[in-house]
Amino acid sequence: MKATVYVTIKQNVLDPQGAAVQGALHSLGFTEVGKVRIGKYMELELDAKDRAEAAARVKAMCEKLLANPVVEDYRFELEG
Amino acid sequence: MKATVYVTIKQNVLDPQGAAVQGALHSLGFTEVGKVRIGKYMELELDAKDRAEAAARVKAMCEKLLANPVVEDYRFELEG
Amino acid sequence: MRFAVIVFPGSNCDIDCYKAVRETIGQPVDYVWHTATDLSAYDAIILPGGFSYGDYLRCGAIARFAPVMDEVRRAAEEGRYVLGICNGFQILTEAGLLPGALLRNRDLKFHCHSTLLEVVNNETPFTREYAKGEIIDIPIAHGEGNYYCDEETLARLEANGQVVFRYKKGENPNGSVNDIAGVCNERRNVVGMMPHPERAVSELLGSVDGRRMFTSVLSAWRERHGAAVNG
Amino acid sequence: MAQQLTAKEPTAEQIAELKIYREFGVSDSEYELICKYLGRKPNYTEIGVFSVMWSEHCAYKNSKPLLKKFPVSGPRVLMGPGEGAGIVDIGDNQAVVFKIESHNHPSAVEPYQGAATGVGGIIRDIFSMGARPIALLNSLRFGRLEGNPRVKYLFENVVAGIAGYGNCVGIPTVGGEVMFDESYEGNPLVNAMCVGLIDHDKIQRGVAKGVGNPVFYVGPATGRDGIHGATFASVELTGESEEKRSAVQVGDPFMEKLVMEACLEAINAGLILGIQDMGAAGLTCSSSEMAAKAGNGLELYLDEVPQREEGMTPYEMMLSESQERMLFVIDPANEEKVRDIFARWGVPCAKVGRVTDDGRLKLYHRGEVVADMPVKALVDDCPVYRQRSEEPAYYRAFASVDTTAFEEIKDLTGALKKVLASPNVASKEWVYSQYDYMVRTNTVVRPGSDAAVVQVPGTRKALAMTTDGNGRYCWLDPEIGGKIAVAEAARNIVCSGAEPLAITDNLNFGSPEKPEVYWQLEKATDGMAEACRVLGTPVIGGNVSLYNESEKGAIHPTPVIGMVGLVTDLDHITTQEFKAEGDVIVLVGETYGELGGSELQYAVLGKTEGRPPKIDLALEKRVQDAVLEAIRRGLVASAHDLSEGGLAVALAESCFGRGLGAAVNVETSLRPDVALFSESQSRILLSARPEKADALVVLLRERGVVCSVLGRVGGTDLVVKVNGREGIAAPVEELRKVWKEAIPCLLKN
Ligand SMILES: Nc1ncnc2c1ncn2[C@@H]1O[C@H](COP(=O)(O)OP(=O)(O)O)[C@@H](O)[C@H]1O
Ligand SMILES: [Mg+2]
Repeated sequence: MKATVYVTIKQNVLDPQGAAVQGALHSLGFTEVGKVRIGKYMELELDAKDRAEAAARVKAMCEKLLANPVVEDYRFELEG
Repeated sequence: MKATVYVTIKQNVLDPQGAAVQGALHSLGFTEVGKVRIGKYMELELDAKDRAEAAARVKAMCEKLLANPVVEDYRFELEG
Repeated sequence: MRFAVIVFPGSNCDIDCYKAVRETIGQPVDYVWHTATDLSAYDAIILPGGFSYGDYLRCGAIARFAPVMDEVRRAAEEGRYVLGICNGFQILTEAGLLPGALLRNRDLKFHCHSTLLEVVNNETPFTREYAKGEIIDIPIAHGEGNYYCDEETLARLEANGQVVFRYKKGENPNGSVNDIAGVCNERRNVVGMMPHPERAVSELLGSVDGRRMFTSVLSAWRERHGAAVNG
Repeated sequence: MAQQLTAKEPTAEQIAELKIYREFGVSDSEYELICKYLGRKPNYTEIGVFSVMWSEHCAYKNSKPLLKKFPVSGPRVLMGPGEGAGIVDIGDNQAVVFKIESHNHPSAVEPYQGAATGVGGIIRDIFSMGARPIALLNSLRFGRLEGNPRVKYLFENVVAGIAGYGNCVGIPTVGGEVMFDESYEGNPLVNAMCVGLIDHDKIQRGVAKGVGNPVFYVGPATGRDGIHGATFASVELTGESEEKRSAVQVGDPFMEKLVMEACLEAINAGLILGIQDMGAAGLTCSSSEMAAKAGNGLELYLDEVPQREEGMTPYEMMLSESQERMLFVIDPANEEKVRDIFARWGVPCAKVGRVTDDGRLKLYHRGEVVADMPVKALVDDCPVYRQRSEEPAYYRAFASVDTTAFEEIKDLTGALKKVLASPNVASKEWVYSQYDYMVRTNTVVRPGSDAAVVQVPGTRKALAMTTDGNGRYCWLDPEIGGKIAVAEAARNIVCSGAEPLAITDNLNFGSPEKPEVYWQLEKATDGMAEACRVLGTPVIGGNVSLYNESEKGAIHPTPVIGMVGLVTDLDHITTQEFKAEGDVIVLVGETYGELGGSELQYAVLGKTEGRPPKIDLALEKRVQDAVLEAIRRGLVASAHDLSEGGLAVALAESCFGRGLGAAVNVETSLRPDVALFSESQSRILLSARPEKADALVVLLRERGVVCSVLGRVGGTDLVVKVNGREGIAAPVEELRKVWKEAIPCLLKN
């Protein structure tokens, strides 16, 4: 099975990286770009059979390690 | 319009972050986790009407700035 | 011989490079702002360490688009000397002036300490006063110094003698391929390295092994411009 | 007064009736006072502003009477407490500026960002004085590392946050300390210190000078982050704190670097009349303090405040603690020039207000006055509390403990290894190798010695700096602990070849509303004040962090001392490691059977009890003066103060630097284990070239200081005999390995 995890910075938390990329895109002439938010994207190969159980495990991984709940949100998809 | 860009480290490039996360997951008891690859996930708000044109522009952004072709691959989606 | 130290927003070793040039070889040196569009007055250009644009997105990814970079490219093409140290090295790879890329350190941590380097190629303008195979003591301070290039490129670099410095065997601090610490272009006038020679220019700082990078380039320049030239 | 803008905000009447002010930490009697100063009931914005200005963090309402005890002046002090940072003269029209600040509670919730923004805040305190920051230090406390994943997580991320911020701004982090003890579990301490250099004529103050002058805001836009951080710092951490996550701010060190360079450029061009950073309580604190110091008023036009989010209310804008922002006042004639400088650095800059003469802080929003408060009431009129003080029972009980009454430890080499492997004593290289301690190429003594030394560019002078504080000693006896903290800092400074100048301090304590905690505060500050007086190191600034509590109770009382000393000539710089074979090893000071609060007690016997080592400050001063004189006369090859782990550890650490061994014999009437691990104060381990050893001993004795020749540097083993009988014997490399690998090893498992 494969899990794809998306970790994004919470809406009202400052994203300096996103701001810097937005600035760079503007100065390159991509002035149509508004807000940019940068997060993480992870692909995990899983040795699992049961989908529901895998989902519970991945959720636990996100909460324990993959996302920092103080400043980040996460969501994930399971495949295969 | 909104563009979502995914930037991942190329398959044959060693990904130190992915390896570290895999190790950490294992030591937390998530031993079912195989390979982990970590990339970036970016959300760009776009002030654009024409979808095809927007796609061309985002492609250009990726090639110029958002991804480093030496070590990274990218793909993106448009929405709205 | 005239030196330029390029200042990007977020550069923080600019002063150190400036001081090192003044103190080791006493040549004229200017800070040049990232928006400059003319570097024709300079014989050597140093891209200093630091965190240009916060190193956001990727190290050097945003800085490579600074207006001054067109001029750095031109200088490189004209055979003038370009040295990128740490963040400067990262910028040169992002700009395509040097091959490869710099990934996060293998253990994902920033490392600041002395390292021992092997001088692999002493036939660049920046290394001609070192002996081939000499071990020198130059500090590092980086979080993303893990040099990577694909196998083909690596083979070419090794075959062409483009590997300038290697971390001493067994002491690779960041996981770089073939222990690479610094590389040059084919023409050898552009050198990039993660270690900081400008931090190893006096006994007080703990090492003088970086001085010869600066004396080397001065002697290279003098040779090229005829021994009569003073500057 | 204009009515509130959003339906969600309660009215002034509701605030009164429902006692909503209590949620802001404002007591009933304080609320009454606020109504009196306003002549009416405060609205939501006003109660918010008052609550942060009257929090412990901003108003020192519980600690003011204690701080009054500190000596704050001296011949070299150019500016004492009260401004962003204190300033001390170092000659040649130059001065050193320094300050320490805590970020304990934010770091407990979000260690990386909490620590990072702590560093950012202290840097702004320094450059807002007009000084160029030249070095950073920190002082950290965590729970026990062993088998505690949360502690490891906090430790790793705090260190990464400090590194991430300081490295990016490009200010070397040159020193600090880290200690681990159960009492900090759940409430770690993260204190950051910054040191800067300034020319006398460039000193800035945070004053809103000149009625009619414009007030400028620089830095990134204000967001909803960190609202109520100051209040958050003034309450106990509870399980709920995890939920108070809106109080967490994210740092942008890149922006800080730009703001710093732009501000310093504007200051050096003489364009700024008064400047202050927006730290705790953001716009509220900076605007009202600047107005108060000038005896003026201030108007703010909140619509002009750069905003990161839509629909922000006056309350949110005033209380936001978004980072990297500064407030300053200029002469209107210079507006163009100032705007140019900030534009060149790419830093947003907005005119947000005006200096007035009515002594009021008035806020305008969407064409209406939304708050109108007397500045003096905000800044100066917060009530001050003298809390009830009570000697704790544990303290009384410990009076009868004999700290040497334990079964004799025969395996002294084994005990040394245990102590060296204790994370309190073990090498902190894992920590400081993540800090760029070399950037700007002035760091002449790197982390790893008693104090770091940073050269003053272009001169033969240098500054030595250190942070010190031992919570165990302070818990056992806060008065003695307070003295020792100052004395140890000074000893570290002297050992590096510098003359102690002054201190900044961070009082990290539990809740002052607990009588035993208040007693600790009183006693610790008594001890610190006396030590500062005797050692001639005035307190030029500091910070108070109270309410450091977790479910398990208060932390150990932990005053942290940040001290800076002056090296008058680079030749005096001295480090702790033995330098050469054959050098003579001399111990300065006397050893008693004092193991209360020692590392041996903690790491080997597994307890902390009794009384800490005693300290005679006059003797301490004599020892320090004599050793500094010896160093300046060129008689000393290495100097290392004895602290945690006593003589045994000091000897081992002195061997580690160059891998040189030593053979010594200790003559003592104490039991060998007690003699080697006692933590008696006022002791320093010196080594000297053989031809200088006699002169060294003569000088020390002439100065009335006891010393004994212990042996010689040499070989590859550390061999310590006690009264001629073998005590410790081990290869230096073996000991070094234990010491060096302890922390990385603990983190791995
Ligand atoms: N948090 C830290 N940051 C930087 N350096 C540190 C830190 N903790 C310890 N160090 C360095 O490690 C060395 C040893 O620290 P410590 O054992 O506390 O020394 P001492 O007991 O002499 O004060 C010092 O040079 C100190 O500056
Ligand atoms: Mg010490």
